[in-house]
Amino acid sequence: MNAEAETLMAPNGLAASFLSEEASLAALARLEEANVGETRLFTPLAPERTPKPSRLPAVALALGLLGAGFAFGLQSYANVVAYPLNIGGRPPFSWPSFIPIAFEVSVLSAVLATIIGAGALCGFTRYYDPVDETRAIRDAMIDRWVIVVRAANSDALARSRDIMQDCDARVIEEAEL
Amino acid sequence: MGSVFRPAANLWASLALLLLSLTLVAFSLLVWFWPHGDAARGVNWAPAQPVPFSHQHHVSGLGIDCRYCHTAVEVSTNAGMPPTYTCMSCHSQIWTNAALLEPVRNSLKDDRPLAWRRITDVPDFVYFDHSIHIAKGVGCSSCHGDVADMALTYKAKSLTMQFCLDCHRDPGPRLQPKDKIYDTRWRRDATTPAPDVLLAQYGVPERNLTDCSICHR
Amino acid sequence: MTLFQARSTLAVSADSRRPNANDPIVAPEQTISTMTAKICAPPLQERWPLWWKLSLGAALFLVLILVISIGWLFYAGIGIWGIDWPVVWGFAIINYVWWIAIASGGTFISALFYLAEVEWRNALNRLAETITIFAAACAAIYPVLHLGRPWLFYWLFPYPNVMTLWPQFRSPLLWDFVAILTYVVSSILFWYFGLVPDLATMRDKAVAPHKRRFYGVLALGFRGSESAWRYYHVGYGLLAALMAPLVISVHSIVGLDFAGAATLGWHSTLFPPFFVFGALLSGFAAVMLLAVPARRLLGLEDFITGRHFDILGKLLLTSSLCVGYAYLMEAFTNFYGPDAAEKRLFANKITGELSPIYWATILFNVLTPQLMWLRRVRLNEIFVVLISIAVIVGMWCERYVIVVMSLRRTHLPSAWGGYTPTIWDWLTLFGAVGLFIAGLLIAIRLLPAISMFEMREVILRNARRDR
Amino acid sequence: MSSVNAQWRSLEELMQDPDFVSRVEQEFPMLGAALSAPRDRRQALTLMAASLALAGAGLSGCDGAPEGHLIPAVRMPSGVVPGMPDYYSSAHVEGGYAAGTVVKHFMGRPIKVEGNPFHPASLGATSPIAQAELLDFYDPRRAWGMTQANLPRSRSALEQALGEQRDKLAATGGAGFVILTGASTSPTLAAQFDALRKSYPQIRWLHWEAVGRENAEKGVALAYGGRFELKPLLQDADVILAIDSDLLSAAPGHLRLAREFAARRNPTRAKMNRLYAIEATPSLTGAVADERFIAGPRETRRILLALAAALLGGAPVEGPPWLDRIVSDLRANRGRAFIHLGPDHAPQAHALVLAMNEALGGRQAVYTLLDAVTHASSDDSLSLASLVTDMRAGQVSSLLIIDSNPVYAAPGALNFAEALGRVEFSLCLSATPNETTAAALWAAPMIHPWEGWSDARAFDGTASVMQPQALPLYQGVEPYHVLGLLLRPDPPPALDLVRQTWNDRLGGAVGDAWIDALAQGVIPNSASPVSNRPLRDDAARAALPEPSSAATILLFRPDPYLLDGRYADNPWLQELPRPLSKISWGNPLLISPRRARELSLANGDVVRITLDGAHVTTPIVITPGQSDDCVVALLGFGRRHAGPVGRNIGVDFFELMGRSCAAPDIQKTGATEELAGTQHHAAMFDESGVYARSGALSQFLADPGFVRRSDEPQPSFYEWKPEGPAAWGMSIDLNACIGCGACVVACQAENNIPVVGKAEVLREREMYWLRIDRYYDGPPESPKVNFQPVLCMHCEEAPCEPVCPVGATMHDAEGLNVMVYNRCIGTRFCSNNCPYKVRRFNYFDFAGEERRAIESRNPEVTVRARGVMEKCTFCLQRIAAARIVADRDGETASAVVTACEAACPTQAFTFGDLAAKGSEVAARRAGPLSYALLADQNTKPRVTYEAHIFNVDKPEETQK
Repeated sequence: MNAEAETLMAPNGLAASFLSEEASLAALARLEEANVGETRLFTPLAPERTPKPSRLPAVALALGLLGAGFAFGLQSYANVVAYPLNIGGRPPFSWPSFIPIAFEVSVLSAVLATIIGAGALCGFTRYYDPVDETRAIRDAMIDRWVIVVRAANSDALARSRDIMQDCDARVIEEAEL
Repeated sequence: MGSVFRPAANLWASLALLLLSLTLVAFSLLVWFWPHGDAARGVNWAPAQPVPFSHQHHVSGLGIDCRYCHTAVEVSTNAGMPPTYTCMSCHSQIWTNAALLEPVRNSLKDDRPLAWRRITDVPDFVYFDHSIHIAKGVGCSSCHGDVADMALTYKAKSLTMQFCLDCHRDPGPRLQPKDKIYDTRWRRDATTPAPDVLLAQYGVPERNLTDCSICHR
Repeated sequence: MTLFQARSTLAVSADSRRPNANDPIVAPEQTISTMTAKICAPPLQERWPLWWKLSLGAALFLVLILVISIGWLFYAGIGIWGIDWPVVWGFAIINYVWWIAIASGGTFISALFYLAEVEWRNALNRLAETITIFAAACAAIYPVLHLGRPWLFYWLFPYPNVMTLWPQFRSPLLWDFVAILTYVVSSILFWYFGLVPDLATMRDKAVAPHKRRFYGVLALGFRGSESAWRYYHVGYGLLAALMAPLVISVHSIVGLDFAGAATLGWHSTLFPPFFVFGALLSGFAAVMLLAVPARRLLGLEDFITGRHFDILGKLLLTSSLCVGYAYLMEAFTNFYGPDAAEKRLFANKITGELSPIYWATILFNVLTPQLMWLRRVRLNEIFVVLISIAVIVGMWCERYVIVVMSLRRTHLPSAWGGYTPTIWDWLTLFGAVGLFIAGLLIAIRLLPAISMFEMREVILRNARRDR
Repeated sequence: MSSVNAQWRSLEELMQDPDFVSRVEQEFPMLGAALSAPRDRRQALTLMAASLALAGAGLSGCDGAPEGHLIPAVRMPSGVVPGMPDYYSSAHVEGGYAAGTVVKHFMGRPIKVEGNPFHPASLGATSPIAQAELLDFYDPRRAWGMTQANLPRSRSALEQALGEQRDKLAATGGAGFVILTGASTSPTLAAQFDALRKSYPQIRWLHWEAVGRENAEKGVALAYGGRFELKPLLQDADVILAIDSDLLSAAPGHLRLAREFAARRNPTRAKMNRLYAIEATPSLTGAVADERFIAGPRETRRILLALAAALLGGAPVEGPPWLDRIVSDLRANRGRAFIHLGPDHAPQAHALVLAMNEALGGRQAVYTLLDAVTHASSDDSLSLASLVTDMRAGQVSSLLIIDSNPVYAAPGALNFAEALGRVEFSLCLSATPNETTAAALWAAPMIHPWEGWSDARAFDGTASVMQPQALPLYQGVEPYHVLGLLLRPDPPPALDLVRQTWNDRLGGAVGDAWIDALAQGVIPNSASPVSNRPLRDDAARAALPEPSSAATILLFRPDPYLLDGRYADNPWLQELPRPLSKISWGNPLLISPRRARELSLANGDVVRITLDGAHVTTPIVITPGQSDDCVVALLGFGRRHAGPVGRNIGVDFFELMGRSCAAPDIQKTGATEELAGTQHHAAMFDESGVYARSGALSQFLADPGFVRRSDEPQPSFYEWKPEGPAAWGMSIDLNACIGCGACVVACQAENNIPVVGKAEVLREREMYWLRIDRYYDGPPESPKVNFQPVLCMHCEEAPCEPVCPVGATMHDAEGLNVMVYNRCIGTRFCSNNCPYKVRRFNYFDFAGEERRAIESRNPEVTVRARGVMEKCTFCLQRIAAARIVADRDGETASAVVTACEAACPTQAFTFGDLAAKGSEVAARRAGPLSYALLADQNTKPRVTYEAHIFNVDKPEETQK
């Protein structure tokens, strides 16, 4: 960030990196109770604390069943309605032989649903975020736990800086968010 | 240092995703619908012929029956193309020195056959028999269109497998009364007997007309 | 750096790095920082040593051969292969089944053991999944090459057409087509999804702008925010839960390609599980085989340790016992069953002119792996490599026995025939091997060889346990 | 039509080109290299195509019209309906004897040969060779020109040269002028010879066949003192003894004889006759015999003497133990017993056998004597040997060779080529260039029999007029024209000569009689009269010549399909597997299992046979059921100067002919050669019972259904009912099948089945839709043989169908297992899943590479592309035609006859509608002998077999 930018707009946020998850969580807790503003935590691995239940599995299941139904329906339609042919004397509606494809298609659609769903929820393709401008964030995916605070006001900004220091943050830097 | 990407990157990414999904949709629609269109099948295609023969003039104008030239249509797989001799049976009397007919006269003179461009064709692995269709009440126009109205003969139907099957699956409504088989202008109207009546009349066989072996050998 | 160390260690003090039974899953001195640094180093390296360049060159040469033989195949027709009458299936099918089985290893390790929440798997799943996608890619080539009129393969898709025709959904080949499609697509997505956090790490580790941008694009803007992690976690677990049954079904269906036919030697309900066993065996063998050089050449001794070899060895042994059971049952059902022709065929398998291939199968797939009972063998990299190779060759022989030897002896003696592969058969086989190796080499050149974010979990968990 | 026009034009253009012939010649030297290359035949056929291109742009351009054009005729020939076939009668002549045929045309192009039901020697059946005649007609190698000393000359030059000969003849009265031609029954030709003799008393002619029947003829002469024809009447023969006999495969009228024989073979339909065979090497006759005994030449002589002693009286001669049973059987069936001796035995032996037949009192009942049908040479003293002596002595100044190839087919000892060099004027007429045309001074292309008028007589004398099937494709000259030129400068056209011959019978002008004769293909009651000439007393007294005392005797037999090599250029006949060895594209030396063991030889080992200094090297094939006293050489291969197809294929054994009867020296060379066999497994023993089922008559009488006892009915998930108006099915009578292979070639011709060539046969990729499986049963030394034609079984629950991922094969309503070629993507799963392995795959573009004149293909059948599976369709095109006629004209469908059924001389095939009332096929299916192949597979095949019953009391008796 160059000097002009510095002077142009006052920094309204803080990014601080911690050495351990415990430290970061402690800091986070205090920040929240101090209610300094919106806080975000960035971690190099999935956080330990148990994730809240998600609707994603339900969606995947639904699409899986949908895919299965579609596949089975298509096969039945093709053999019974569209062009019934005498294949080795087998009945047109040979449902047992329709099952494998139905299963595979259901798995495929469930997988696609999961990827798209999870991708969307994880914010994939969100290539730019203001926090990227901070130096600290660049360690988040390596070995640091990074907390980013969007302070409500300059006073909150100051308070959060203190909290961070107490929780022995390694790096504390200001940022516009 | 700063961020890897500019803020605009998010917009570009979304656009890229959008474009990708759109192309996918467009492609599938193309695969689905294009082959069914006339363009893909060269419908209305009317190539230049050695002689610009007009069915309109000969059939509508002079009222010559299809069978006068296409002699074999009732007895053979082929309808039969008229030998030069047939043309000359009239044109030795009339239009005897019309420039248009030069190729015909030469053909007879040098004993070289005329080479007409084929317009209505099915692949070699399809075995179509004219006689049985005529015998069972399928009129010329069903596949050749309103030839009597063609100044220059053009391809009137798609002749896809689907086209054949549409009729083989449900011949009734497409059958024509015996006396109208060669009338390419014929349309179903109030006076036309009901499909099942015609089916019975022609005794369209109970055999399964959608069997592959009906057309493919 | 690492690479050059790795090379020197190979030369000088291999002992310190020799696998040991009571190795921890990851060396205690490793912290998440050192680990990340070590794993990220090779891909970010500017210049790679000679061994990599040479082997890539060799692999690409094989790929060239593959391209040429495919070109000639399409031009001249599949008559250039050794297939004849009645042996109308040959190398294409053998190789296909062989590759798809090798591919399975990755999915088993990364999906099944993820669900089982075993720690050691975190060091191997990246390698295993990479093996999976390239092996699956090789496998996917053959069904198309196998066709008499390959340019019409799209007729296997159910798409609306002017012939108003649909695929014949009763055919196991069609099931197989769909299964492979699903498997390849899902494997690639699973692999990539698992890569995203590490790509983010690479992006942030990288210094050169073009590398940051390269990994940045691939990382899809993942920055490890808490919410992102949460959904990522759910998604990954879900994928794992889908992949596990998928891989089982894929190999059952490959088995049905044969069992679904009335052909002698194929028509057996044993086949689906039999093929899953075979897939396990060759899958584990492949992972084990490649774990050794990866560990040595990329200096991953701290992460792929004796424990891993110990466990993999036991797995290999188990699956080889399963396969052995299948062989036993095949023999039993043949002689217990009523079909004289089946008996005649099996007798020919074990005593006929091609019986060496059958016995090679038994030797490589059942007997050799028994050495894994010995811990010393499990921990000896030389043995591990040799046994894995033996198994992989043995599995190829098994497919040769199933495909060729069964078709040679059909119901009617008058239709019995022989089979002699041509040079083109062999070239298409080796060419694909080149494709596989080239893929792996390029992958390790660009991507972290070990899933770092999952490694971090292990390291931290260990750290906590120590405290 | 137009393309045919184009062809003539381009040909005439070519003929102007002086070095055209040498260009054609150049095509062939390349062949040696081509043939040794891996994909040899494929290249060979391409070369053939190259010469084809030389022969006429029309052919290589194939469909004649530019793509996507309609080319109507300028004047439509009357009677030709575009798109519908026409049929014209003709005849196939073999060794002079005619068998009537009907040629099927499309738009004036011959596409298929059928038998002529009105003709006594055909009865509607054809031999494989007659079917293959089609390819000879279209053979591009017929496009060559007159040559003098192998340099191209014009037609007028030849006529001038013949004019000089005419003057010479007039001067010399014919002295020193010899005409050499094959055996002939043509009255018109005879008339022309007589005319020549009238003008030039000294002129001589010789009817000579490389593999002829003069032994039999001389034998008859010995026995009855005159030229007569022996006509067996097998339908009334209860006991037949065949000694080294070719009764069912090559004897005059063999098609009819096979029919009569087979009519008495199925115990469910007739009282079985009994056939004993005594032979040195297995023949078709021996293969179908109830009891077959192996005897080498020496032993056979002793057997003949013993038989004679037993039947004609005289000092008893010690014969083999089993002979007594035969003798008593013959005696017991006096008047209904018949003995037939093969053409390789000496005249005296034939005379002896004729005497025995008289003694058995079967004359008029089981055989009759007719006035001779074939023509005699100008004088009895004249033989090929004497001719060659005369040629050497310079007593032959002019030699006219018509349709004969002595330079190749004369016994090597005679060295005919060298003698030919001594002849001042020699002219050889031949359809295609061959060894003799190359050696003769003058050579001229002869028209194909389908291109001109002629006539020929059947084995019983019934005459047929052979009409042209097409205008000459190439510049052939008619033999009649050449002979005519020897009489006068402006000879009458052949049509007039033929008319003249039949003037009195049919009337000179074109009348109904003439038309009918052409339409029917036979001239009513023209058979030769039955002779009452009594047996000469000394018939039986002639001493039988001592056969060689050598340990191993080298026997010569004609190849069943190439005969004396005249068909070596015919790909269909080259590739057709030989009935017993199942080997195509070659003639390995036949050797008995024990001999092979002694010489430690395996199939394909190459040996060097030396006889009087002459030697050949040849691979061997071990032949179960052959005598240890002999090795057998098949003639007709190893053509040095043939087309791309036949040249250098196999070994020329004529080289060793006519040498002393010393034992040939057989040395293993250590080399081996792959034999292009189509049945790849080592001969199967004792397994065949399951597949080609057989049993003894006694078993049948005790328990008619015994062959089926083993198959218990199988339950099925699916009960499939044919909903269509017809339910097509076929029943194959294994009692009738003699394995001749006519059905295979007929199928090939009808269904455009490509030839794949030796290299691909070696790769096991032959394309036959219908194959004849040969099973051996019993000890290798003397096994029982079972033939079994196998084609698509059209299973009601076809295993091939459910496994096809694109539904390229499925059932139609009439129960046909249909294959839609254009839907096939070539996964080949159907073939895996077919228990009968009747599906064939186009590994290469076989049909395309064949480059066979497209005019010769059947336009009613799709020509299959590369990468496509194909198989028998029950001749769907014929079914469809009948179906359309029935639906269109409201008649009931005329009986559909498949190509194999039509060609089969013994009516082993019965095809028809199982649902129809009183259908023959349904009846046969219901018969006690009927069984399904691989019934345990429960595929419900629409093809069933009738088990093979041997007329013996104990099953093992058939194995001697």
